[in-house]
Amino acid sequence: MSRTLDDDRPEIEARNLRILEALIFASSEPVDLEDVRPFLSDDADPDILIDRLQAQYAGRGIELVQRGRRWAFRTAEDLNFLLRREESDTRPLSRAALETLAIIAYHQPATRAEIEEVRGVSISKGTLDVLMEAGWVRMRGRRRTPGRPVTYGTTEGFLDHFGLENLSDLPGLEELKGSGLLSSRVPSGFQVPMPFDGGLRDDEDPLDADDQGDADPEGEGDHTTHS
Amino acid sequence: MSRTLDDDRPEIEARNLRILEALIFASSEPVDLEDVRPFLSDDADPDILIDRLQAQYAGRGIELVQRGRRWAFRTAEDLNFLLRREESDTRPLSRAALETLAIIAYHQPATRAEIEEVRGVSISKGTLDVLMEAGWVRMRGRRRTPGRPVTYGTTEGFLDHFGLENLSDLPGLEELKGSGLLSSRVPSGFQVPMPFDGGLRDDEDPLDADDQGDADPEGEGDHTTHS
Amino acid sequence: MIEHAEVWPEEGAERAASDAVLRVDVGGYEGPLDLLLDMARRQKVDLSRISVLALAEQYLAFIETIRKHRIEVAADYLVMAAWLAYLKSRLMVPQHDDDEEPSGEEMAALLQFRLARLEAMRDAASRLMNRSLLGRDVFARGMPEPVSITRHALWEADLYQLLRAYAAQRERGIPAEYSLHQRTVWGLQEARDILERLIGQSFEWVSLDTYLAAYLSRPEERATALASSFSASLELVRLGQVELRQNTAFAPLLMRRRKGGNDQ
Repeated sequence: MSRTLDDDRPEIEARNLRILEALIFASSEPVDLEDVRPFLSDDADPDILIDRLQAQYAGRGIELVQRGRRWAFRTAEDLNFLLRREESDTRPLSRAALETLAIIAYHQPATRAEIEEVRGVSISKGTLDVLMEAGWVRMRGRRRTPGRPVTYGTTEGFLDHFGLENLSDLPGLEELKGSGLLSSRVPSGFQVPMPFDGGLRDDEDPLDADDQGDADPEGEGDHTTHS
Repeated sequence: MSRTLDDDRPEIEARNLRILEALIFASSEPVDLEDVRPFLSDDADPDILIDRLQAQYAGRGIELVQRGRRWAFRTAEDLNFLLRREESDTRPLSRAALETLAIIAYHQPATRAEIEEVRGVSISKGTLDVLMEAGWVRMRGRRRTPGRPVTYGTTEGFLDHFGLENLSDLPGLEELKGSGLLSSRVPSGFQVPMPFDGGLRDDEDPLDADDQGDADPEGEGDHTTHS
Repeated sequence: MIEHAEVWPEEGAERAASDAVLRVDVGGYEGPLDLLLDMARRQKVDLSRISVLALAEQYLAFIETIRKHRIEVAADYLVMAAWLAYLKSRLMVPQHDDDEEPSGEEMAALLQFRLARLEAMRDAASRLMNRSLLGRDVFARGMPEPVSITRHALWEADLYQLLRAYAAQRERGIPAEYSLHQRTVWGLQEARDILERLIGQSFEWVSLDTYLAAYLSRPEERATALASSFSASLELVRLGQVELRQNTAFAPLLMRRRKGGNDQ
């Protein structure tokens, strides 16, 4: 009995690999291995399979890449000079949006006030809306401080767009941590927070199901952040 | 000089293959090899390359397939089931279907004309289809009368769904009156039939193996059940 | 860490003034921190080694120039100017150990930190944009194969609904038997005929109830008989054929034929 099982093993694994490959290949979005598991044989280990599949594609024109907890096929980075399309259908981001995105990425979870503190100017709700609409930024929760401000973080779509396996791949993250520039306020003798995209932190509350985010100060009559 | 060229050859071919692979992968429609040529090395033969690429993908979860003179990646045919998901949602049965089912349950074996006589209105083929699809109604046979209409009856699935051990559990006239479902003032001749769930009756012929059921009157020009 | 006495205070102020002539307002900057960062970069040294005092003086001079040109400056630029003026004074006045306020050096370090952090985030943003971006440098599958979802309906119905549907249909099929239920209504004409017949030629006062006794005993006729014959009696009074009399309220209504009134 166990003999037959052993004999079948390579065949079963080959089939699992084909299924994994087909499911990830069929989708243009990164695929969660949890969604693949029901299609694999019961004893299959998706993590081992994905490693094997990634090795099979190493060096090819398309590669299997990790994006957060998901996996996707993407054209190889070194072929970008061939494929590069300048007429991208997305409008270029404004400087304000780009900086806001960077601050959220490196400082997350970050409230609007914290973003404004780094930039030294107030940000309009529209800037955050652009980033959320692009699918790169999400509301994570609410900080457990007076006013319960919304905390922002990045999404898996952000990782996908910028070709990052996870947040620790953010360019220059190590140096920034070393220089203390990711700490929120205090210039010296501080702890260095890591960008954090896990579950809610101790000082974050979950959002309500119908949470509309921070009230837009521009929408409110007499409460303006700058003149 | 020519030596160096030969040495480079496998490398150049590998590169051409990577480019071809990436271009076909990223394209939003099947790729014409003529359009690929400018991206390949000058001496490359796209036909040879595409053969080689196809061979590399043979037996994988995705395959390189030809569509006319163009090429595309597709999920391997035997894995197409991965791309089909079945989802079910519960819906209440329409009144027409419920009434038709009730008549079939009590009056089986019943032809469509008999059902319509009780209902007082014609029933659409769709209603019977829904009941058959739900697994509650089946075609039993054909009545040995002119036109040889199909006779309908209920299934085991019907008993199962409605919590009946057998058809004789359906309440009779007195029970219907007793539960207030029938008014007590029904005329004396009023009968509730005893449902029949045995094999074929004397006046029923078996169905042919490929019996398609009654012709749909709506599909036929001048044959309508009511004016 | 901060060299107050360092080089180019005057030179910096001069340069800021000339810049102001060129670009007379702050419109190109995203706030005072952005302006300060731009000025700091012109010192062409590492941000951690810039002269904060020089920077403060440069900023103050710049804002002053702008205001001389009577150009509106947003409030936050002025807030920054006030803070920098305070910083400048703290940097130039020797510190007492017992001073509760933050020292000039601490304030300068804070400003340096904020400038360095803003620059770091700008740098991070451009490094992000220089990565191989999806849809620009790196591509997803161009022809994704969608998952087709087949939906089945799971029909819901219970036995009670089934039986109710059956009973309702069967009842609908029962031929209805109609028996016409006749309502008794006295028409006014009818009441008048009856009344005239009952009164006849009697000149005695007789109550209406007495005349109608035979009819009033039948409950289904009582109301209509009373109402119609009363109305009819009024009509007869109007025609001068009958006289009506009631002694007190709710007393029996008496009537008799009017003498000489019958012109028939």
